[in-house]
Amino acid sequence: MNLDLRYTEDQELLRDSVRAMLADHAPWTRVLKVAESPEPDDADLWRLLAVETGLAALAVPEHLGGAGGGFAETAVVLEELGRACAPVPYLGTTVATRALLHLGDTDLLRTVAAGEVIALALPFSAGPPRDDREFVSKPEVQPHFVTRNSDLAARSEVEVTLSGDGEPLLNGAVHSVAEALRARVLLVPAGGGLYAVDTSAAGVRREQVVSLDETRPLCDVSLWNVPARLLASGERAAAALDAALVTGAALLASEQLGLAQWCLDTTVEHLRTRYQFGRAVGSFQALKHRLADLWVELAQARAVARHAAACVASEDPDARLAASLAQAHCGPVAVRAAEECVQLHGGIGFTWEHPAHLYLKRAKSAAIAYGTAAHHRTVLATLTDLTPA
Amino acid sequence: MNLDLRYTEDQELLRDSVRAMLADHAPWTRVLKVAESPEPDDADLWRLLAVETGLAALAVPEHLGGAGGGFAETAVVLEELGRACAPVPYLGTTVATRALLHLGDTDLLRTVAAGEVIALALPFSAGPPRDDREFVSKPEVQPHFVTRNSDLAARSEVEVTLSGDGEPLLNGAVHSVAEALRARVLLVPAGGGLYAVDTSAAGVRREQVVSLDETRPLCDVSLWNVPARLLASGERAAAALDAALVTGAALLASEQLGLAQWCLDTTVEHLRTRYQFGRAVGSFQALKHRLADLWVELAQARAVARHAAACVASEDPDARLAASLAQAHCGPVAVRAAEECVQLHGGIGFTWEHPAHLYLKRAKSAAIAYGTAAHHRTVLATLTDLTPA
Amino acid sequence: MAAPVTADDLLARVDGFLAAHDPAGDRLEFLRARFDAGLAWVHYPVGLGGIGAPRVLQSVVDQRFAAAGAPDNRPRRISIGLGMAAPTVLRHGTAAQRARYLRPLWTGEEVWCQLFSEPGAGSDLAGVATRAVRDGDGWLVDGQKVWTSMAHQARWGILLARTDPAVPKHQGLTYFVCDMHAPGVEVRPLRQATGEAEFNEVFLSGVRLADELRIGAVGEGWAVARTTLMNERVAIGGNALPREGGMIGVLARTWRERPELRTPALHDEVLRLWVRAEALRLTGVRLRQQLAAGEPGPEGSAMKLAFAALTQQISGVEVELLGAEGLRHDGWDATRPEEVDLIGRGATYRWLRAKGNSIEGGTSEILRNIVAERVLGLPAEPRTDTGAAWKDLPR
Amino acid sequence: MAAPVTADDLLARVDGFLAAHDPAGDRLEFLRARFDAGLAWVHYPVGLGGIGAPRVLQSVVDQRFAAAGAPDNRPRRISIGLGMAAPTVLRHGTAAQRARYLRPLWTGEEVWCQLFSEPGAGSDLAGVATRAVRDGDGWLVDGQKVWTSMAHQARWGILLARTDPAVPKHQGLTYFVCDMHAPGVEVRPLRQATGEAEFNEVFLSGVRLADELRIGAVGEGWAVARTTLMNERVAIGGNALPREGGMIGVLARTWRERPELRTPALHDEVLRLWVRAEALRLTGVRLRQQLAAGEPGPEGSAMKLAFAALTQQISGVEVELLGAEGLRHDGWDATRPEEVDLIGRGATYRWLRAKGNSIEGGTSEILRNIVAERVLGLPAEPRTDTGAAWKDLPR
Repeated sequence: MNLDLRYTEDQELLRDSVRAMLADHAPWTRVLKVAESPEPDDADLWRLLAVETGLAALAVPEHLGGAGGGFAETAVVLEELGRACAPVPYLGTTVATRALLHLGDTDLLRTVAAGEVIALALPFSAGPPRDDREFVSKPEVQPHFVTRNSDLAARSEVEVTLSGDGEPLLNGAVHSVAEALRARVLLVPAGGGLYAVDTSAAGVRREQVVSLDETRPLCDVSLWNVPARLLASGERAAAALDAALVTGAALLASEQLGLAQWCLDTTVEHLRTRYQFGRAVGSFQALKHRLADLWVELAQARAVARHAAACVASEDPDARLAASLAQAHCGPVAVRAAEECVQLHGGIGFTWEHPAHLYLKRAKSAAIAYGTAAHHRTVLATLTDLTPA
Repeated sequence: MNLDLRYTEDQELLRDSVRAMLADHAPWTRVLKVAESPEPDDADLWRLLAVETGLAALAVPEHLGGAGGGFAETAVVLEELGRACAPVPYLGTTVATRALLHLGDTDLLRTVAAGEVIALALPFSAGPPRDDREFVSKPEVQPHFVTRNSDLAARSEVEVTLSGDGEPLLNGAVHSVAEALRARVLLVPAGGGLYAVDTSAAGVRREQVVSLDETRPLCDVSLWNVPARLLASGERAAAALDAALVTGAALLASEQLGLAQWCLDTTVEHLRTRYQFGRAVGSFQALKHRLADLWVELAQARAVARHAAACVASEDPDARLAASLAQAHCGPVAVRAAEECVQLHGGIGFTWEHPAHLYLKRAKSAAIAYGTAAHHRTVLATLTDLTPA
Repeated sequence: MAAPVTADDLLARVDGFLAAHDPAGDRLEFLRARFDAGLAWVHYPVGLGGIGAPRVLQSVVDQRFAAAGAPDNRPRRISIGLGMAAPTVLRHGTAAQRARYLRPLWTGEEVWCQLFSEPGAGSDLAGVATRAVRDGDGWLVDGQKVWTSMAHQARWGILLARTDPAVPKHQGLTYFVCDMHAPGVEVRPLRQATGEAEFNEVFLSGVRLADELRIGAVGEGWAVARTTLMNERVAIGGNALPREGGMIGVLARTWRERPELRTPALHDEVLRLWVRAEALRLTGVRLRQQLAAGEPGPEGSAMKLAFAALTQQISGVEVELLGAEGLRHDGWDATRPEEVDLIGRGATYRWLRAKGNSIEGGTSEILRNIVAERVLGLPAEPRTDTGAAWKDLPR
Repeated sequence: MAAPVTADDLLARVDGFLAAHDPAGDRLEFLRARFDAGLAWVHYPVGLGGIGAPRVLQSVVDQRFAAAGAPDNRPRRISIGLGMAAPTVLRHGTAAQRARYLRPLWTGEEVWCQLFSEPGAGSDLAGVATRAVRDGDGWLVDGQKVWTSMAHQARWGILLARTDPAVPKHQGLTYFVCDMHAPGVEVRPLRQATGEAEFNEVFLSGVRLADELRIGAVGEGWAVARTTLMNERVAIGGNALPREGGMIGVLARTWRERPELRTPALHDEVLRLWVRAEALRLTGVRLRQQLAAGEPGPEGSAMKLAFAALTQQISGVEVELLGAEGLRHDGWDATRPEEVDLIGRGATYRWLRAKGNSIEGGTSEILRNIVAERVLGLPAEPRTDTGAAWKDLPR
């Protein structure tokens, strides 16, 4: 029996309102300004999404102050944020929310509902492992899972010690963390446990790094004797972390879908109105066929992204496979859409003053986020018993 | 310092004469007839090439009755044979010749010069190993190298026993051998040695198999107490076998190049003369761009094939890499060219009465012959020290 | 007008019908009775095999009959009749034509074929050259058609012919039902790259057709043909396949069950294909959910485009994975299969037959044009062939 | 006419020159003297920096000068002058123009830029809208040019302008040398996706050009421009790179030296790219051998097409291979590089900059048209823009 992969009427209404909101408050000219500025994101837009409309807490139950929606609705919002290339920490907060729901941490869920940003302190490139036991059962894969990059990995250990009065203290660093610069709370995996850290505490340092995608700048986090609250340890922590990363991979696909759709729509519009050789450039068959092929990929990306969102929303056992399938397919599709957008705009698409490069960089960055397509294919190899040679 | 990758004037003259000969004696209608017939190949055409013009012994020294040419010239002939999809055992005899030259076996080289077919008794899919020590140093890779297909492999062992008077006798079978049905002599690898078998001897059986490429049908060879002559053993045999397979992979690229060129030329000609929608179909930009891309691949295939031929002709130490590069590139290019030929001819290209399917099947078969592109990439990984993860 | 028929109404009718008719009885009688009971294609009008029910409820009826072990009309064998001829006759035919053709078409008593494509008019269907000339109260038809599956078994063919070469090509066409038993109709098998002959060439030499065989007005043939083609395009395989249900399943099984064939380089390629196959399968699932909800999307064309490319690549990788075995084939006999089975035969057959998937039923190139113009709204190319008289076009 | 100059003749001349001129002396003096000695571009005529020697012998001369530690004219910095302006001035310029421009062009004293592309005329270069209007004995130029590298350093620009909008577009063009110091010439940096500004926009507002600055006849601009473009297309990088000499070398080294980054799925992708890179390298070797033998092939377009696609894919895989590191960048400063270095900076820069490779100097789409029509001989598309007056074309 198949999950419903269509959009509900409510979801279409949600989409319309979010799209209208973003059209007013996040035109690409503003997105570019934010990306160029030292600001980590668009604070006004976040306030609108998180505080005024409560969309950032869609998945938080109503009795905790959330909207009591689900991740299928969150996915629709992400589609529109991707389409607008919006610089807000929505995805990361959603991922953190997933971990908190898993742990049933009502305090922090209320914090999310209050419109605060919460971030998982892992490199943005960290994807879900092959199975949820990997964290606990295979510590040796942890470094790989956290990052395949050795010198960065060396800067990515967090140790747990106990203070005089037995309170846990965190020391160490995590590199390339996304959507954490404005976070009120960081969820830090350390010593086999998962800890909550208040970023206002002394000893917490976040250094913004020059990022490929400046609409979602990364930071390197360092912690010196930072008091932390243990949320969970052992298998429970691992499972929460796993659920969060599966959710990240699954829902990122919707953001990628929206981004790719914008690239296709914008390119089509350009080719309809751009004239060369006395013809609309969009009447040249070679370009028509390339865009038709891209549309075919997109039609599939939509089905795959909807399936991943539905699996996460219903906590379907197929969720891990659906999430890896989504990243294996949608990541490359978004990159290709952005690349075609640049190429088919010709010179103008290569300039800083045209939005195409914002989408190009975000698409490539998203193709690494929560694991590359290559990583997810190896995950699928395990899940489908298509073992290596 | 680079080898010369151009064609010499003599080679161009050779090409013209071979092409003219094939135009007269091997039009595609005849090729199709031969492919449909129970005949393994075109005996008349072979007589013309091997006996009357001596082209089959191009690489055999003159004092042994050969033409005293080289493998660079052989490659030019193979280009034309590929272009004509000619059903003659030219490639296999060339490969066998390479082994005989390595061993300096004047008797059998004279046999080649006399226009006889000599074939290496290995499955057509067998490619050169990662290095010339693999045969002797890694017997365990032998089955893999001979074939990755277990049930066929089970039918592919040849054992050596000694007759009463100490003469070696061969027993066993080799499957999927190409260009051997008309062979006068088989070169059989067995028990770490290389043996010559006269196919007129009792106990030699060759069973023609229904082949994907009926212009080069395979046979399963079985040997019952067949007297054989030991040509070489140990490292010397391995080196001869290795040289032969490297040569096969290298020169097959020229056949693939010629085949691909025919597919491109024929498709272009069709699109220039086929009208739909009141236009020559070749004026539709999407098709033009696909053929332009194909031509770009072909231009590279020519450089790669010429390089491989030049390396083999000059016994350059780069030959193994050049051969694997050639198969990694030219095999897929030929398949793609044939596939585009079928597709862009539309329905007619899918019919039995059009030559396209002959080229399609030969291209796919050739993409497996002497190792698939995937096999050769693994060879290249070793040669370039790009080791697996 | 009556309240819309519900699934329960239909199930009640089916059960009533089954109570009155023995599924184990005479096959043809049963099917004729089912037609007359309006349970053949339930969305058709009363009297023509239906009861004007929503189309989406058809599967409910079919499943109930199947569950009862009732005989079906072997839909794949008569797919051209069901998928193309019937909707056209229903929409453009006269009352008499509907009454005459639809019942034996649905029961399978009369097989139909399609006489559209010609050697000179493939993608450019409106360019057909087969002439139909007034001959007293009827027509004389001369020409050649090609890619006609089932022609050798067909009783009728839907025929697109040119009745006026002096007007622009879309205006000079007329649509006929061709009597395949008429004198002058010659059917020759057309052998394809696989060696088989699924299709035929049909030669029409002075074939006389009564005017009652004309569908739609003279010169209206293109409009009628569009109905036929529209239905060809929406027709997508019955139920969604399960995961690995298609050709990818064969490749995946081979990979799992024959470790000796595996090479590292092919592993990622198999995974990439698995991803694409599953993505396409889910696209089909979503499309069917939309159709069932009465919101047909344009994804049908996406399905056909992607399916053709995917089957070609999966089978191509399978052949290489098999290595030496991929050099061997399972036979070139000129058989005449009634149904294409991409799973039943060997890898080399699959690979060859799949080449036809991007040509038959609209080439992938034509489909891309359609997607670009009708879905994406990109402008058409400058046309040079729509204004002039057909006879003056270069060809 | 004299016997053809041999390599030995040239080497003798160079040695003689070096005996008379100290390579360690004043750079400019040395270069001017080399030009006057006919050892600048030896295939140019006597008096214009050459001695009418075969072009293929140039490398012999350059290598000898380099071996002697002589200064060169920094060819990459003045590549537009050397590659496009000079051949055009030589072929279409007057004696006075050749005498005036070629020497300081070659020595690098005067940098040149290209004023061809416009916002509304990219691929369709013959559609340029910049107007040049007769003004007494000179011309008044108004318009906007774009993608002009080195404009901010250039003394001269080769300018394509419309002198007659009332005739078909190819007939109304005239070719000028634009004085970049003239009043009304405004150069603005044009920032690109990498953050840098390699290129400029050039605004021409009432720029007055003397008629002596016109190259070729009025209305003959397209023919002159074709000479310029022809030379742009044949220009392919100096010497062949060694194996792994290009971008693939960076990827291969990363793979070899940082095992922690390796993933099985990317291994075969790296190998596929290595194969394509080596195939392209050998194609370049073969092409250069043909050019050296005076048999130029059309492979130049193949090289540019394949190079653009390959650099884009190699850098794309490199970024993914780097994982988290691929999410970080090495700076968005709006610098003004004089030369593009795809190797010098980080992977993300390489990947972004390579996107320009399929756009600049003829988009890959235009190159495919050229290959299809000029190499393969496929028919042109129906043109709707060549007959009508330029001013009446839709835009």
